[in-house]
Amino acid sequence: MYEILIPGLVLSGFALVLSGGLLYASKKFYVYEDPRIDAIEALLPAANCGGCGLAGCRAFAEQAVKKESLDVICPVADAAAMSAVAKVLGIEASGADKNVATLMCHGTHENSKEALEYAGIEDCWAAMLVTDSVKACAFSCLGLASCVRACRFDAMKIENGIVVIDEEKCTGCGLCVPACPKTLLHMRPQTSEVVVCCFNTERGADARKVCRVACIGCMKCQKTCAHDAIHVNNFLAAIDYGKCTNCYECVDVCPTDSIQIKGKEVYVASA
Amino acid sequence: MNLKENMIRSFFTENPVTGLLLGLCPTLATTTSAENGLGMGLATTFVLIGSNVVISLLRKQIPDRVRIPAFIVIIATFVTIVDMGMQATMYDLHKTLGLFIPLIVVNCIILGRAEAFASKNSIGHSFLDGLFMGLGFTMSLFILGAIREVLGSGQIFGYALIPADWPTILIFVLAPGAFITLGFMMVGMNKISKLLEGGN
Amino acid sequence: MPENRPVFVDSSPLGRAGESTRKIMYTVSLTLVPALGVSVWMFGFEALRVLLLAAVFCVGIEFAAFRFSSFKIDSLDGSALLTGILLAMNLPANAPWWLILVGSLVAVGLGKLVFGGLGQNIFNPALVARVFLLISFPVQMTSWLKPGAVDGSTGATPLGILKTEGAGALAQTDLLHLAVGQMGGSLGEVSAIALLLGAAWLFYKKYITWEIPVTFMGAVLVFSGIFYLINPAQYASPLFHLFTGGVMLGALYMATDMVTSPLTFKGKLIFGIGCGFFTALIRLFGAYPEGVSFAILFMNAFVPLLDRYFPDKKFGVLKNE
Amino acid sequence: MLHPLKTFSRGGIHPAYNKFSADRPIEYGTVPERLLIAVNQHIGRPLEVLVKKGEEVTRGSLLAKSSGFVSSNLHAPAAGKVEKITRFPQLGGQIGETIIIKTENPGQSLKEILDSETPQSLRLDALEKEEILKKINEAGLVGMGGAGFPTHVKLSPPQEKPIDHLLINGAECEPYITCDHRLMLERSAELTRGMLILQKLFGGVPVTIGIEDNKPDAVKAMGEALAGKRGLSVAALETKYPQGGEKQLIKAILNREVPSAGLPMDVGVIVQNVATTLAVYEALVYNRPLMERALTVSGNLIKNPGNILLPIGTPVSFIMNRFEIDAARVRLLLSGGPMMGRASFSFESPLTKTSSALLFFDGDYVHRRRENPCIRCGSCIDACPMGLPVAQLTESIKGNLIAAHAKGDIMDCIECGSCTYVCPADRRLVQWMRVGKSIIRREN
Repeated sequence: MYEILIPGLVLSGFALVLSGGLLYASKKFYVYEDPRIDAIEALLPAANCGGCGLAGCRAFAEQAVKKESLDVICPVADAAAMSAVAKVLGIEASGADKNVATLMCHGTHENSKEALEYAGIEDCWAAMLVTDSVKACAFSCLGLASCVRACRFDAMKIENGIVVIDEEKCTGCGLCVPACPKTLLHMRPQTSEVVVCCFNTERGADARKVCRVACIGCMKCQKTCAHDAIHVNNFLAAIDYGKCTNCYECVDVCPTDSIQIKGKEVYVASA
Repeated sequence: MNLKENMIRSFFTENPVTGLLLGLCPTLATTTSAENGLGMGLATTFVLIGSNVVISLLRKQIPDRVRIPAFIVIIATFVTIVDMGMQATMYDLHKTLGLFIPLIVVNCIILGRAEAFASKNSIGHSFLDGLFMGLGFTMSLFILGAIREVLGSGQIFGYALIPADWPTILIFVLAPGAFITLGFMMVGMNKISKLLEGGN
Repeated sequence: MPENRPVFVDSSPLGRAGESTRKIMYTVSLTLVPALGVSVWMFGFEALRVLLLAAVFCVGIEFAAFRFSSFKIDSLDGSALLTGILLAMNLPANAPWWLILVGSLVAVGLGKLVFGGLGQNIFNPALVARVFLLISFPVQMTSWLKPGAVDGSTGATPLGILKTEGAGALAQTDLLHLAVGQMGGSLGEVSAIALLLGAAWLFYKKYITWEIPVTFMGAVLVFSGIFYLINPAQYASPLFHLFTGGVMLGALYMATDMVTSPLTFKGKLIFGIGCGFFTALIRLFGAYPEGVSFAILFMNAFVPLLDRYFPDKKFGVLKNE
Repeated sequence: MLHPLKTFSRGGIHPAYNKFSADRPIEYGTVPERLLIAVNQHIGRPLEVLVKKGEEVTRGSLLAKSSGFVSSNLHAPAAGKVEKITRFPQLGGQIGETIIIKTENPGQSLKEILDSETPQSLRLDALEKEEILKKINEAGLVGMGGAGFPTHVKLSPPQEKPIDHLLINGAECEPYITCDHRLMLERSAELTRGMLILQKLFGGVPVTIGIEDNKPDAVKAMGEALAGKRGLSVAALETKYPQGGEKQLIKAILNREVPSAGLPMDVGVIVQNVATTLAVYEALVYNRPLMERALTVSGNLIKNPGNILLPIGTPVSFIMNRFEIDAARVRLLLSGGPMMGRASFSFESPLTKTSSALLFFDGDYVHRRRENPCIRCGSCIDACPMGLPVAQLTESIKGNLIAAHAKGDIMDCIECGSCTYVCPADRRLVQWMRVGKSIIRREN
């Protein structure tokens, strides 16, 4: 009986003394921490595997809060968990004001023929070092996937020569925007469905020559719009997403189909 | 989380050995035969279930800041029970596993599940988590041990599979063999996990 | 714009020197022919059988791996053939077929493909296989055919004799015989002269540079020489160490393997010295009679570090900076 | 030669030189129907266009004005009328603002024009330093070897960087190109005077012209022309690419190493191209802005390769007519040499101040093999004249993991292309280095 009683008592005594020490330490060394760190840590897999390159899940959460961004992602957690983390950070505005990346080009292989035989490195920036104009249109999406590699959420892919964005997966982080050497990507509110899919500022005839769906600056959309939401500058239409009401009038009048409706359903139908 | 998903997770995608790479010390050291692997796995399973249940039971009482010492005390208790129990009932196996039984105390997988699961979930769920994680661990150790035993000594559970004068691949009962086999097991498990995820 | 356009765009330079991976691999393979010839002369048909089996197995395994997986790499770039030949050179002439098959699987599969194929492997594939086999099948890997023996009788290598019976038993061995290749051993270990002959062509083609072979052999000579000077009765002479076992093969063909050797000048020197030092260490004090393969594999592991911490001098960077 | 030829210490390659046009004298070209003058032909601040559509211009009138110190004027090479100002494909593959001039006297020979211009007497000892620089600036001179850096900027080093040696770059190490070779042969006297002007600019420092020894006639001609001129000398260099790289040339002739991330002026040296030196002479003696340049027309498609003097802004198609090149067979048009030149995608692209050669190739020359795995053979590192660990650097660029300490190394790359040239695995090493440089520039 004593065999178990004595270690028990000794341990209890230790527990009392040491817990006093812990109590003292917790008061003395108390540091305020952003509550979001705990919130994020709770969302992480708690495997503390170090796969992100940081010392465990806590360190990951701390860095994410400190930088207010997700430039490192957890390779273990799934996309849902990561977007939950993004939500805690306030990077991804949920629901109505969610921004999504949008490509201002529809120069697919059929629309803008590839004029040159580019045999260089598969990277948009590398191609830009060689020539401004791999496709017939010098403004077109090159389809060499620099933005796809910049996307941390697997929301982009190259299809038929241009990048296609999965707006469900897109968290609106904006990392892809500076990755495009042609500055063809911008962020738009997901609720705003009408997009000018062109970036060609050449004169209408020249633009039409190089791409079937180029904006030719015909002004029809500007005249049609009842909400003053679309303007043509430099032979290129631009939509003010603040004013656009998704009435689709401009989409109907556009002679080259360069104004398109974006959103998942429409894309699947046209693909 | 339903039972089936939980099982798939513990056995394949988040298998302690091949998915999370936790508890590699006993994994590599004790799997020279199928029997050793099985014994080690089951001992760990028992500790895992016990500690998961108790920690889940006390999760509201244990203050967050001192949870680690508390967990360790609970885990150490169960390890001592297993150690004594095995010594009493399976003396031979206990002798071959040796130091690795007491070392279960510091096995990452146990503290890992306590931290990641039991301290946040109900008793029932924690019990199942402990059970499945433990069985996943056991499965990995058993497969690893079996492969190494077959290739390295031409036996399974001590029964000879090939004639005695045939050569066996000695390296598999040595430490490098454990790493090589584990590597290939991870390839296989990842493939299965991918298939299962795709199937869902 | 006119119809005709220069449609090809790429960044310069547009020309190429005309080297290719394939050319390098086949050239290295060809330079091994003299050494193989000596082996066939010594061990007869058995040597040819080992060589053919190893080459066919290695190429076949790599071909199959590419055929049935998503790897998109040229399976006939010659690297598998070279691995096969080097593996054969590391096997005894009486190696059974299944030993060669296991060795090929380990060399190509474990030594190369699991790392991601050509260029990604850390360790020399042929040596990985040799060490794997040596540890797994010590009996089969250390029964050597006697040179010139038609009856298939086996004997020990000079190094084996040295390990078991001491330096005194070597009194009658003639260095010239060792250099030509009249001794027991694996296919590629026998003839130092034939190996040097083949390597001369590689030096000429600049596929290998002097740093690693010279420092490797130099280190073996120096370290075994120190002990020979201390006690010639117990330790064999440095030249004996140089001409026996795998030092020549290792220094000229294994340690200089492009993929698994350092890229920088200082890195190569340290790599070579390390290989030589560990070879001598294992031979003199280790449990195994031969240490070349262990030494090279050991140093292989340091290659990334050597490359990183002993970079070449850059243009415009002063020494004291 | 008794003593070994001078060269740089490490790296370098020996490509096939293919200097087919080495024995062809420089022809005088004619004025084409239209001149397409790219507005920005230099490195530095963009120019301010002075002319409008429909405006009449004469030879030498200012088309665009420099907008800052690091910038360079642009002049009309022939009289005519501005047809339009538009975006147009350039020889470098880029699309840029271009002034299109419909010329007054198409077909007029350049020889006729140049002969009509009379030299003014120039007394070297009476010239002021500022006056020389001002004239060079006004003439719109840029480095004509390919970089296009404004010459007056290069010739105005800051006070704390004293210059004690001038080098004239006559190495011409790029395959195919022979225009500088011909200039050194045919105009060695004028080149010598150009060198004297530059020497005067820096208070009589020694001036050395470095020439690769695959041009023995040029070495001889320059040696004769420079004989008796104090401080002027010729250095024969080993034929090795990239001997004409600024840093390599300095190392070869003076055995000085330009520090990493530094400029030649950090070791007290300024390097000028042969053509630029001649342009300096013309700017001072003829008051002539940079309006025409000599270039080599060659390639594997051309039956009679040659060297020709043409007004800047001449479209490629005009040259193709003159050299009877079948447009249908041309797959690759290179501006500059095959090692560092740039591919262009339009036959209408115009010559610029920096176009030292136009090379026409068919499909056979085009290299299309894909990248194979690196076998760590180290050829790239051995070939790199800058001693960079090319294989590792490109891997880190590919993985988008450029370590902080590697950035300096990547920026030190001179883009000579030796690494790609020697790579047995067909890896596009220098191309990746360029990508890495662009990434680093973007980050800064």
